[in-house]
Amino acid sequence: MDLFALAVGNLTSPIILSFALGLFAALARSDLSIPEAVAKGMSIYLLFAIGFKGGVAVDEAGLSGTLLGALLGAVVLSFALPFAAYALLRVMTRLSALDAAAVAAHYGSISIVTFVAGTSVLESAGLSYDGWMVAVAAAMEAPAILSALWLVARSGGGRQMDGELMREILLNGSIVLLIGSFVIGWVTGSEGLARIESFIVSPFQGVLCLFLLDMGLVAGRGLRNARGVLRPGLLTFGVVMPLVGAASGAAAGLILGLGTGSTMLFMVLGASASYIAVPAAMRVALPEANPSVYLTLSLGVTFPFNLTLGLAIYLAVARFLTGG
Amino acid sequence: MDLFALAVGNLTSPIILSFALGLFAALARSDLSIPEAVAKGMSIYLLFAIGFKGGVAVDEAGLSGTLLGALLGAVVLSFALPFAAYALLRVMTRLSALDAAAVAAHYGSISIVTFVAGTSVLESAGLSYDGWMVAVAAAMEAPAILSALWLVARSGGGRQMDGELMREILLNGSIVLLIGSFVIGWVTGSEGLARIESFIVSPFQGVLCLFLLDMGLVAGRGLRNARGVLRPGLLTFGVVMPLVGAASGAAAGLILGLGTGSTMLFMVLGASASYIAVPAAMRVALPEANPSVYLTLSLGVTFPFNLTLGLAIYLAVARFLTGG
Amino acid sequence: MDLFALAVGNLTSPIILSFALGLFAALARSDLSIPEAVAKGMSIYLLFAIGFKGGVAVDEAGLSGTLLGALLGAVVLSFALPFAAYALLRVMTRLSALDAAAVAAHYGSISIVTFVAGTSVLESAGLSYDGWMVAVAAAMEAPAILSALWLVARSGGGRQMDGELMREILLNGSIVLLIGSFVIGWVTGSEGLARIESFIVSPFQGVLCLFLLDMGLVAGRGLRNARGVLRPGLLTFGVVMPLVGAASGAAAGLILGLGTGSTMLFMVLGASASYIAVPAAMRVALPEANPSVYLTLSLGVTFPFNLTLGLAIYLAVARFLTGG
Amino acid sequence: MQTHPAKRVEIIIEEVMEKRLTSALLGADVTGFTVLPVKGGSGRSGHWSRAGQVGRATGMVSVVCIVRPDRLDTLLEAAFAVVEPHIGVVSVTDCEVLRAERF
Amino acid sequence: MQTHPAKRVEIIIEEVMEKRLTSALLGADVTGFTVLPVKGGSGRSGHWSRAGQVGRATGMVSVVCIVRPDRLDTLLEAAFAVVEPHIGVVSVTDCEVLRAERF
Amino acid sequence: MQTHPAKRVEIIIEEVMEKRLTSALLGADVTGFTVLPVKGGSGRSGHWSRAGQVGRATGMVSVVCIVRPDRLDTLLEAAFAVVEPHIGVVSVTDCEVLRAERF
Ligand SMILES: Nc1ncnc2c1ncn2[C@@H]1O[C@H](COP(=O)(O)O)[C@@H](O)[C@H]1O
Ligand SMILES: Nc1ncnc2c1ncn2[C@@H]1O[C@H](COP(=O)(O)O)[C@@H](O)[C@H]1O
Ligand SMILES: Nc1ncnc2c1ncn2[C@@H]1O[C@H](COP(=O)(O)O)[C@@H](O)[C@H]1O
Ligand code: NA
Ligand code: NA
Ligand code: NA
Repeated sequence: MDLFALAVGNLTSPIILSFALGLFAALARSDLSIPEAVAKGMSIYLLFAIGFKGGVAVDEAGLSGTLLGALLGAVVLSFALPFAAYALLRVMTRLSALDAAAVAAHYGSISIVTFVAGTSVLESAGLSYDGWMVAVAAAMEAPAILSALWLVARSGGGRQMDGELMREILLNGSIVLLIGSFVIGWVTGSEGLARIESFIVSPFQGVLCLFLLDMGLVAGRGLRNARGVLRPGLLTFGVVMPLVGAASGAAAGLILGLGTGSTMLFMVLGASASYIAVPAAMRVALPEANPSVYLTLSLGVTFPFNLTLGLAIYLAVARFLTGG
Repeated sequence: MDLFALAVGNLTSPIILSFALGLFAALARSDLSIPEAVAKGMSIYLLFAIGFKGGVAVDEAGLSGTLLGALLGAVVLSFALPFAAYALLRVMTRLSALDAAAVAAHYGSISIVTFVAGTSVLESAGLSYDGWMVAVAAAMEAPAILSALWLVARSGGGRQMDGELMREILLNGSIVLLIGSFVIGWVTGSEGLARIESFIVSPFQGVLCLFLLDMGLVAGRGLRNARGVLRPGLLTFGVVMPLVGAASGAAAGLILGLGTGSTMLFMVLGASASYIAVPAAMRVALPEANPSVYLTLSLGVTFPFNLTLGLAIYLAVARFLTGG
Repeated sequence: MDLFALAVGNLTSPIILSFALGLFAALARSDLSIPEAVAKGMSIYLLFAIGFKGGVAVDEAGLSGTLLGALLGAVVLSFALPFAAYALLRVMTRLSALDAAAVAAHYGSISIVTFVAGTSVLESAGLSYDGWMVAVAAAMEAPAILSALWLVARSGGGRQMDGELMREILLNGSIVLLIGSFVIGWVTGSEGLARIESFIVSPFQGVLCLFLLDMGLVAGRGLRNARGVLRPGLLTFGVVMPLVGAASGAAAGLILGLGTGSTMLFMVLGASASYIAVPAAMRVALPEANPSVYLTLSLGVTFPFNLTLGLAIYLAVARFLTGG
Repeated sequence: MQTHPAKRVEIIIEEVMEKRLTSALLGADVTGFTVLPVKGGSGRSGHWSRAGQVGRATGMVSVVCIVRPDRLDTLLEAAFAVVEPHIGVVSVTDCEVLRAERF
Repeated sequence: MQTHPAKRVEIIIEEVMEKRLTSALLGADVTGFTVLPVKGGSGRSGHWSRAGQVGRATGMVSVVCIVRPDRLDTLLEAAFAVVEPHIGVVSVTDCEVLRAERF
Repeated sequence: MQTHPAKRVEIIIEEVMEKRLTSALLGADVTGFTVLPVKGGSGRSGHWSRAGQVGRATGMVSVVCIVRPDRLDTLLEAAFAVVEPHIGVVSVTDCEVLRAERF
């Protein structure tokens, strides 16, 4: 019953409860809302902090040979998962090929907040992870988009990937900030950390609470506006696909011989679905795909599932597999 | 001269001086201004922090039987104070029935920043208070609006209260966030607090300073634009009514047998006037009432009075009455 | 090689690297951006914190007679530097008299972020400085504008300085906030500081990092849009003029007999160029001057130069001159 | 390029009334509109600015709505019912649109 | 519905000039206007964006002003005096308004 | 005052397409335009609001562009090429401008 206790402990953490509060407020049509600029500010803070801390950890622990393998595994996973998602969607739902490909791109990519929540769970459990896992996360952001565009092109639709879009995807703000602060953390090391620790370490969990409050609000508003969209087939997909992704992440972790913490995070990356970078790319590249399908699924179904149950499951499985 | 020393000590706190700086800057027509999004972000932070800490305090101290009584007293007070305010206004000023009712609604409701400043004064004085006073504060936000609408309806004006407006008032952002974070704090207890303490406790006073700087700016701008409105009668009301409200709050505290801290906060709630929730409700329900009257009175007169002199008086009286 | 080590140490601080990251992201046309409201919020925080800490330092150390002399020196310097800048520009570049005067105003005034970065360097080096140097900084903001307008008037152009513009310049937000928080810090002293220390002291360096990230983004965008403007002559001016300003600042420091830290900061003030207050004043008073010249020069050339090399040089020179 | 006549309606209204207005529009089958933020303004009830405001009592928004000419009256009636007791400005301009089938 | 002819004047002007413009309008007895924020733009002096800006030197605002036709010239003269040496765009459109008594 | 006829084009388009649109405009030698932020809206693809959003997938912007009448077609063609497969509304209004030499 370890898993159960963990799930309950996780469910009653301030982080999850803040998300639930936001969800409740939006569904009850409260006018509670967080300004767009503040939400963006918090996301910049979280990306900077998680990247920086990852870099410092690498500076302290040194780079094991595993990093390159992990990056490679991440890219392969991000390329491959959309195919699994696409196949599942075509079987489980009646989405068009175009919509299915657009959704699939989200599941090959990742959600950095889910990753951050995963590191919180690890910390609570007293487990450590490799600092370079943030680089692995960054590496998984973009490849899935290419797979999705390929799937669309194959079925005769979509527009060609132009260089401009490619540049936009690879240099999108989240990737640049995450990698950039990772490098800064690595270069400045623990001395650098000491100077800004009381900014990026101490208040981190609190900012995460308010950010999740906001995500609950946005997800709740999305669910209200998209009631018609969420057929049972899609809902099921939104819960099954993360498990598939997590299983692939676990396989990658085992093959690479990662520790418990990093394996769990690899599962989280596999399981999570993008809700920032990929939707924006889809609006540009596949304008005919229905955004309320992919946004609702990613933010309204898979994100809450991962946050509430998924993380506990992935940790338990990672422990079991790695004997951690 | 205890009261005097307290007033001076209070007047030279960074919080009050920040408010004064904002007031000065606005009256001198400096272009200093805080972006709307940042101001809203700070208010969300303050509500979340004060609610959460209240909930944790309840978890630690347990719920005494007093809470229910206090909630009931709060609702009664919020319903009743608008009648006193309305009567005073009709006697002391030449406001129309409509404007008088709109102003009265503000004084039955509360200002959460004044409450927060009250808790700061208590902390400086080394006094504690019941954590559930934040729930009491939330309970006083809305009832006064109903009294005011009833007063208007009786004199033949106004619009009927529709279900939509009722929902808006009861689920307005401040109430939902305050109650929500109170519940989160209660559920997660001191373990939850430990995780986010360096976000919601340590920087609290500093954020309050910047927030009061902003309130000074907004109040100063309001005073400049509403010079014509503030006749002597209204000005006097803006200082007398808080004393009436504080007296009622003191009575409630004594009847319920509250301690010094909670009695003082009850006085603060009675004395303070809303400047967020009630004005918005008045724009919807009583569009013909003049907003510059009630906004200027609440934010430009009563708020500064409470902040500078009121809090010191209420603390002294609460100490005297409860022997604390 | 002390200077070299210092420069390298400075170059690999999180602060500088954050600026470099922003610069890189903008030049690579990443869509990374910090919302305007958040950037303004951070600048308000930095001004409030630096002013407050300066005031507390004065309360603790007492006011030496030097302050008045330093203020006087600051005003003289701010009046005088534009003439030097104007002469250099007319010799080194082909800017019109109008554009040259507009640029000159920026170099007589100051950049408060450069000042803040200077205090960081001092702290890292374990050196202290007089708290009232923030008042000296404030005193240097405005006089340079008058010199520039006089230069333009002499050459027959420009508009007359009206009272309204004068008021705007003297009461501009940065000056009011800096002086205001300085006074608050002075009045409340170390007792006041204790209450808000974990807001204005601990997270300061971290906020500075994100603010410099933003400045890098803005500077990079400016450089991209103003490629045509930056002729070699102008570029050289952007590096030479800070050295002239720093030399004047050093002279002022020596004449006034300031310590190493304050002398270094006086050099920083002389060397730095305004990018907030003066550009706005120039838009109003000299609308025909080309803003991309002065903005690019100040933010895109001189600011990075000061940040990366300048500060290290000024510290070394200040140490040498004062024997500190 | 081929364009088609349409009407551009701009409704400047209090932020607190935004949801009521858009519900009324949707209720009248006007499903296309765009809401722009407003920074400040001036009118018979004086000058105002959103700078530093936390409450919603003093803000306005601008709702822009492009409709086929024959839908104008329905729109104006729906809007008027909401705006009537409130402050707010309704203006209508003739315009031409691309892709008329969207309106 | 009954509408009345009016003029919609849109003045896109530098943020630093906003207060001067609105004072000039109020001075010319034009008391109704609404100020919209602007995110960015492009003109002869190049491209700009407010993203991440702290200073006010590069921003613009859009001032929308609906007036009775016979007040147009007063308004334009007041506006022109402010805009003249500065960058900025003034455009006038014919429109129809509800509740003419408000203008 | 002396005014000159011109066209006011308003293009409401997805934020993700903003840069592509303005590049197309600049490419067609339309160098003057102003971008306004948008708070929310509604259309055939439903209701949306920017409140609390971090991503850019759901936002729109409004690009206002004032041109000489003879430049209108070039502008519309450039804009249409970008807008065509995307959601977005293009409207054109007749207007009068001061200082025609600027356009
Ligand atoms: N003639 C007008 N043109 C543009 N906006 C106006 C006009 N009159 C009023 N407004 C806007 O509507 C708000 C309320 O107007 P009022 O009810 O006259 O105080 C003002 O603050 C402006 O934002
Ligand atoms: N033709 C135009 N249409 C719309 N806005 C314009 C136009 N021309 C200039 N602007 C705006 O005015 C600003 C300054 O223009 P300019 O003085 O030409 O650089 C630009 O950045 C735009 O925001
Ligand atoms: N008729 C209209 N008038 C004004 N804005 C519109 C109109 N139709 C659509 N929009 C805007 O364009 C967005 C997308 O429209 P749609 O493609 O119909 O969903 C909407 O959310 C609105 O912001
Ligand atoms: Na994934
Ligand atoms: Na009250
Ligand atoms: Na200088």
